[in-house]
Amino acid sequence: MNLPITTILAFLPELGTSVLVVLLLATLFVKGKAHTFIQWCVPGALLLLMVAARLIPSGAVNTFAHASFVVDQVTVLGRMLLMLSGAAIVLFALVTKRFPREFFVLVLLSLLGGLVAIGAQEMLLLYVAIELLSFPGYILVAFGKDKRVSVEAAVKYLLFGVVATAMLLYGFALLIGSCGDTTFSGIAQCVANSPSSESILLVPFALILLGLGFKIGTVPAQAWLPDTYTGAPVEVTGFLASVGKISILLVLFRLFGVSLLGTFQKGALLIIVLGVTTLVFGTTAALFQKNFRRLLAYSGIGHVGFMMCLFPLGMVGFQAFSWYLISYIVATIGIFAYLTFSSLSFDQDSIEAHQGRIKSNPQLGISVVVLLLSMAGLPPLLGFWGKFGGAVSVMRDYPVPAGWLLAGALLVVSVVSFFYYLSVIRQLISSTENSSTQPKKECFSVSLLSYIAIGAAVFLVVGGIVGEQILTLFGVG
Amino acid sequence: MGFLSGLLLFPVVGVVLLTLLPARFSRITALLVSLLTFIGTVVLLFSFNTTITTLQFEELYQWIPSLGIGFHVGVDHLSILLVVLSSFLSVLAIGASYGVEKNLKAYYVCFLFLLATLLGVFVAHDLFLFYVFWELSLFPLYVIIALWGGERRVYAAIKMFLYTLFGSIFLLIGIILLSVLVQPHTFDLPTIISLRDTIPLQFQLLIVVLFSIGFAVKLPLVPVHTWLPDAHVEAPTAGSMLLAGVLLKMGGYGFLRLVFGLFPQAAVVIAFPLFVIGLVNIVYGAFLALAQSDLKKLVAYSSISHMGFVVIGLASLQDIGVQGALFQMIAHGITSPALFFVVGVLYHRTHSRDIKFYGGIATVMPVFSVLFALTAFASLGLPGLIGFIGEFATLAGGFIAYGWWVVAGGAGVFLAGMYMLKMVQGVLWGKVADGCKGLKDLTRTEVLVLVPLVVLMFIGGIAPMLLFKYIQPGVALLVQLYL
Amino acid sequence: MLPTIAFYTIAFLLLCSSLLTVTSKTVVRSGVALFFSFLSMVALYLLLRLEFLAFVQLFIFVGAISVLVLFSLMMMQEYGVQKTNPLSKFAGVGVMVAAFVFVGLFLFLRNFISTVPAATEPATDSFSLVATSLLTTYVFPFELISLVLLAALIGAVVLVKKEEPDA
Amino acid sequence: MPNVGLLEILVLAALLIVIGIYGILSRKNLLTVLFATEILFSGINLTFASLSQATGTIQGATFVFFIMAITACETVVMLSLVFVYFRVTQSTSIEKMDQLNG
Amino acid sequence: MNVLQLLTICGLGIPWVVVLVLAGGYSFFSKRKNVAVGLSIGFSVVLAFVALAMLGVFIAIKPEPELLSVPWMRFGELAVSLGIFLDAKALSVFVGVALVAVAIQLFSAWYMGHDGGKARFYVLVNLFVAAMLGLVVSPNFLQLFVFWELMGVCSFFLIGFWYEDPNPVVASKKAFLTTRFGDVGLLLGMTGVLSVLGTLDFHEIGLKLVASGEEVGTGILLTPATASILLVSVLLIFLGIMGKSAQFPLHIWLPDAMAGPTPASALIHAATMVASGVYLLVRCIPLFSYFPIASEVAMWIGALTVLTGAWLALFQTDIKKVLAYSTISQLGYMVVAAAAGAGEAALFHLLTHAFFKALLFLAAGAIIHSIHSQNMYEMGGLWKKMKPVAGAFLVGSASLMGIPPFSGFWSKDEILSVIWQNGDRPLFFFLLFGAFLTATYATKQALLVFSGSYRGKEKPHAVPKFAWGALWYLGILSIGLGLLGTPFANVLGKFLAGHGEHHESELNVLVMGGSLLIVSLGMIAGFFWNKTNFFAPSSRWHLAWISSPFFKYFSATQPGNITINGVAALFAKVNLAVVAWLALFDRYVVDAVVVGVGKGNLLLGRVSDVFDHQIIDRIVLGFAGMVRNVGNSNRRIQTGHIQEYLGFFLLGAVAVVVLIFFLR
Repeated sequence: MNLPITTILAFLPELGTSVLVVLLLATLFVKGKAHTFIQWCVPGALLLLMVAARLIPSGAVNTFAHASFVVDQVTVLGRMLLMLSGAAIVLFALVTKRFPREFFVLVLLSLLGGLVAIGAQEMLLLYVAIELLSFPGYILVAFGKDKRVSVEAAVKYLLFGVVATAMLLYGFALLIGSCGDTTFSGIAQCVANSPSSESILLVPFALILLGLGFKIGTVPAQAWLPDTYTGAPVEVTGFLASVGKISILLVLFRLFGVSLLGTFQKGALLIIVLGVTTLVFGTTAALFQKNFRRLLAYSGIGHVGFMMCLFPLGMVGFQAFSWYLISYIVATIGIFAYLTFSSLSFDQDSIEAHQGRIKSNPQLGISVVVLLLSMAGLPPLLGFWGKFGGAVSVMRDYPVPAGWLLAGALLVVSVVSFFYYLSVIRQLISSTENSSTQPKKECFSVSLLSYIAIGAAVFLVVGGIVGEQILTLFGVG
Repeated sequence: MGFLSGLLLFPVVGVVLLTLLPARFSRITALLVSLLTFIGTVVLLFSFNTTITTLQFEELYQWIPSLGIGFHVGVDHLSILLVVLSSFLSVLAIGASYGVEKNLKAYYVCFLFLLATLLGVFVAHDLFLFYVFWELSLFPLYVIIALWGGERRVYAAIKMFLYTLFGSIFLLIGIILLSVLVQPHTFDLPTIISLRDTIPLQFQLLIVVLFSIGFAVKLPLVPVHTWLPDAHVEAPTAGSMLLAGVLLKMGGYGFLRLVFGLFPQAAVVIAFPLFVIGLVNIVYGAFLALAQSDLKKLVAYSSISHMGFVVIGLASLQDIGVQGALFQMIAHGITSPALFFVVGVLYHRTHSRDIKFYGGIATVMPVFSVLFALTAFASLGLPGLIGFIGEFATLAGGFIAYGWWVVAGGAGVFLAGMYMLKMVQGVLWGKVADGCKGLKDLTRTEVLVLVPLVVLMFIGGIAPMLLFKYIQPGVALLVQLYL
Repeated sequence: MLPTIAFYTIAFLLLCSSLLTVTSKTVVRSGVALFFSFLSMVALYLLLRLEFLAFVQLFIFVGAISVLVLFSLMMMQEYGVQKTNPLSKFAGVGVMVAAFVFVGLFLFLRNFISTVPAATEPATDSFSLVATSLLTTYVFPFELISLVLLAALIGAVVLVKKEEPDA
Repeated sequence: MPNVGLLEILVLAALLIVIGIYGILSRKNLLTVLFATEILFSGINLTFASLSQATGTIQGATFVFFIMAITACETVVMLSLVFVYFRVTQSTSIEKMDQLNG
Repeated sequence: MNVLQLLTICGLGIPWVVVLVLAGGYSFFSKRKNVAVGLSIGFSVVLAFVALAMLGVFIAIKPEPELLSVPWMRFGELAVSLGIFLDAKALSVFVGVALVAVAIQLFSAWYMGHDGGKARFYVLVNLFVAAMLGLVVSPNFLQLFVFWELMGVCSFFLIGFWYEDPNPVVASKKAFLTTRFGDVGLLLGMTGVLSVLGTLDFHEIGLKLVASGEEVGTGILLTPATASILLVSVLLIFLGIMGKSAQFPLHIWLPDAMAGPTPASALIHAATMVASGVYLLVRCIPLFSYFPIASEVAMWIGALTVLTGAWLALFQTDIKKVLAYSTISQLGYMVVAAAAGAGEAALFHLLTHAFFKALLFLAAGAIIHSIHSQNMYEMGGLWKKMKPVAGAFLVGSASLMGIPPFSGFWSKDEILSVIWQNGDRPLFFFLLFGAFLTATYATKQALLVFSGSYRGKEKPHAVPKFAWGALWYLGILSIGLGLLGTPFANVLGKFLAGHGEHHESELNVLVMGGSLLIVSLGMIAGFFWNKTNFFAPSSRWHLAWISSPFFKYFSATQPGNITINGVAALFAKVNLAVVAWLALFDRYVVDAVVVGVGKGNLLLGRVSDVFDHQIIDRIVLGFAGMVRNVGNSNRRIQTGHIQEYLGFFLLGAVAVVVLIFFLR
């Protein structure tokens, strides 16, 4: 098989990641310190691949007879965000030194799964890619020190994953069965050709939505998420919250926002109903949380709900969606960098534990405040642009009264989220200091974590100020 | 970069400077930065051409072209005085912060940041930019209350934040809706104004109502005012000064520019209900003030009452009423910070806000007492001091527009006398109370903070034309919409 | 006729063994019933002329998985895993949900069946067709699945091996 | 080929699915739950296979192959998780997995 | 700029200069009080001369009244200016104020003795003078209102001068709030006038009203609607006048205002400030004459005030209180005159009253200061002990009673004859009866204080020469002024009428004779009042009377009653006034209402406070609570049991599928 150079180029991020996987696999078998070097190279390599992902020209990759993979704006955005979060997660793990070498292999494998999934144009590939994304996740969750809790988290994740996958597959089966094709475009065409079956096929459509949505915690499949986020080691939670969410959100967007959107008109309503329900659930459940990570989990559910409401807009809403996604992911990375940093000094998740952070470490404290505010959507931080852009798109492009109501509802519910973000901020800026907020060991690698958080905060501020340019940076627009 | 954006940026530069310098220089740096900003705004004021009604010092840069968002700033007759007031009060508020001891750096950072956002609100001529500044001003205030406030600061701060946030979310919805309704989609205020006739009336009404909710919370109007007393009581003195002095004005300014200035046809519809709510504000706030024995609460409720005058003036849609409303905003922006400051001066000395705790302050603190009394009288609308002009003009406007309804406003004037006297007499007169023996009179810093305010009360009351000339042409233009 | 009877027989066996799997009193019995369930699936695939799948089922499930399951079952019994296999306290919920799901599925399938296009010609040589597609059309997922296996492998090893801190 | 309609096979698959669901939801022992997932996937596979057969296409059959592979992986991971859990708590009861809640 | 302008500005500026100098160097002056006093007196003398010079120049050049006008505020077409409007009326009051001020300040130098707040006192007095002068020359309502309120504040601070005692504090608050209640009426009336006539200028108002009343087209045409607005506005303006000039039923603050230093009472609460209401009424004559009903109301309220004031004065034991009620009564005369359209007569009485009442107050002050008591029943026989003071007091008293040739006779006579000419007989007899009562209480007072033997405990101190010099200065003025306004040669009347045609009031012998008769009857009555025990303060009748609710209300002798806060007090009082007339004898009912209304109003404040916290806040918090409940119930789903989670998930999925079927 001779692959043209353009194909290799188009798959550069995936290929590069595979190479890294191989290298890391090799480290499993070397003795001495050599593995450390390779591991430290990984984040750099990932960042390079991120740049590469931006530079690769877009276009469908038709090498495999099937148009099973496409490189477009969605892919580019996904690749860049995945690389970024992958690099961050690897760095976290490198700093904390809590995990065996296999950790890195698994992270990179999962990353690879995510990379493939976001570009997949075909169900089988999508399925396998998502499984590749998930399996390392199941295992990573169980990496925690407190095995009882972390295995519980892993089992919940896995069992939920199994049932959700079954649901997804059943949906696939019904679609493929009635269309005889596994490509998205083929299915769209098939459904479009027989309009009578549209409403019947809405059921597999919904099953796929629910089955995929489980990973990002859409209602009714939200329940595992807070438990798993709390039970997993903090780096892994960061991994799930970034890599997992990016991939699945973009896959959902591609499926329901791009490929199948025109086909299933009524699906839009379904997505919006689920989205709003999810948003409301996540927001309200987070209100009185005392556990920081649980709070982030619930708030993450809320954010996902918001983003879901943008899917039916398709590419029209992609700008707003990507704004939201970028801001959310960057803020998440920053906050988990901070949480990883904190986990070095104390081993509890309660919000009170973070009391007085701004005093013990002002730069970091302020950065975290900025990150949280961005998540909450205080203008002009980047997080606000997502909500704002989303509301604008919803209002402009949905039918008139419905769109206005939806936008209003989205904004009003988002405002509620300020309450719990503020309750965290209150502790952070409190003047009474928690004695244990200082990490025990202060070295370059540890401060690296705070630099990541600060960098994320700066990014959100600058991004908020420059606005649209940030999207160009990620190849959107 | 033009003068205005430079002015906006300057406090931010100050913030950076503050973070770099050690904490012992924080106060002086903040003071200098705010003072320079104030001087900048004064320069702005003096180079402001009062005869032309177009935007001056206008700057327009593209920001998010795809959404029609630009960085459009400028000052006109409706905003110039509020700009100056903001920077002026910031200087005084920072000056009044001598009692703050912990986390100095953060404290002053918050104030400078707040200053920048306040200036931004008043100079923004892009709806989005306006909203950004509007929202952004909340956070520093939240921090100020939550960190340096009284006992129930956390509750008050969150309440303030969420309350106003809920209000402003309606504002945001309205803003987005507005941009969606105009073709091409834009957030640029002058463009929208030129296109307003293309928007159907019922949508105009919808937007006006949405905006009104947002501004009503900020103003605040009864019944969405309950955040204010709590916030004031718990806020540190300087925070209260800015909150009462400038932040409430944002609501009035919003009504002026984005409700009455934007959709004349729709605004006419809500003018009368708004007028009635304004009257309710006046009387209700006054009654509440009367029932308080907590000094700060009393002043806070008096603020509610006074802002009612702003509303009735605006809702009158008469030249005299609208001018009076703007003037009343300025007047309240001078008297209420002064009141909060004098209360703060007392609190700093005795740590009590209870009127019954005090007595005979006139004997122990004569200079303070004179200034206190002047401030209180200015606040109750004594002619010759700044509070009167606005009250008169708004009442007159209301009368011309709606007739005898303003009697309720008159009742507010009377009640103002009652609660102010209650405060003045309760604190200053009588035998020297046990807790007040041997209190020191005003320090030099305190005099420096209070005297400019008192001087302004006189200037505004005696020579209101000095202020009116900055207001008139703009208001005339606005009122023409309603002829 | 005969295949039809065979189908129903196999289906009966399949259902019975599956039910036994989830209702047996002990875990070991469940495992044995599962084994038979897998076997019935092989038969069913064969009956449906899906030889390829029948073989895969035979190798992976009947062979590998069942052995793995039974093996680990025994391993754990070494350590004293409960022999009994009680219902959890959510069994009632389980029955209810299962009933709902079945009713939903059944109603849906009756409607759905009409959207399935009839076969123009039955797939004749499914074995080679599937095998070909695995190496042509679906080579990409086929490659990828090896990585999934790798991940599972590494994961299983890492999880099960005793804690030894790295470096 | 047996002379049975597609619906019958699909209902058979659905019954398998339902049995699987019941097993997952109502058994206390994690291993039984694991077995139930196998049955659930058998049902899914059967759906794929029968639809593939009925329409005369091979995509479904191919899909089943992948599902089988991945189910195998899942079994492995699940078993190892159960193993670890057992090692820590000396139990395979799913009811005890309620440390994380709220 | 001509001489008159210059002089006027000087005159207006002098008190301000004193205020600024004294306030600026307050810490210096409060140590060297004599310097402050000297400075102040010196300037007041200068002011008096300036005022006289103005008078001279004015008579010489007969200028246009509008001397100066600078734009103050402008709202569209509506312009309000600050200016000096100096016609004969203004000038006469101007001069009167300046002249009285000299005497007051001179007297205070002794009276205030070594009081620690002497400098403060002088600051306030000068501020008051400045405000009064500013008010007098106001060309429009708004400027007038500014100074009007400023005077109110001065009055507030002077009543509460001894702020450490509870009594003055309560009295000052009462005074300020009562007058402010009227002021709100004035404010609203002003806005009403503004909205109808489009101007606040007194002169223009007159012009417009004349035009609208007579010839259509030149002025504003009043529709019935606007006319009714204007009528109510005029009544509201009168409310302001009632407050300031202590007209019934808003007079309640004035007796209590005697808690302040006596010279301040003399200047502010007798001579000048309270008369400013009358002055405003004079300025508003065009408005009142446009609405006969309004002037009728004003006249009758004035007449009621005359009677109630005089009647209550009879029952006072406190020497200052008698004078206070007499002031109320005399103000009633002025209001009646002004409301009847006789501005000249009103002003004439205003001026004479200013002099003789100031004189009376100062003399009373001298007596109080020298015997340290205000109770007339602890005086007696003082004629022998302090002849100069007593003489001055008697001059004032005679003036008050209306004994020729003292000034009060002439001015009161002019008012009576005006009313007679108007043909309003009932009103005339009311006033005449008032004159009778006046004579009675004045005689009674004079006899109590000066005749008989000394009943007090303390030995009277001597009164220094310059103090009684001040008294005699006022005495001479009050005699002299009266002579200027006799009906035989009404120089003053002509002067006051200015350019306008002065209807020469012919010598009305009937009226004059009647009033003389009445006064002498009154004097006899007063003489007998002291002789019979029936009227003695210890008599049962007297006690019953002064403890009746009617008396309590109108005399307001118990400031403690007034401690009820704010509106409560006022509304309660007003309500009480109405009820008192109806149920004079049923004090229990009245008391219940008093308590009820008083508490009710206080409650209103409380209730709204409670409302605020319990209802409005609760609603908001209720929303918050609702959100919290939703949140908590959402979290309750999260039991931690995976099988429940999955059940929820699957049921949700089934629900979604069902939903889809419904969507079809």
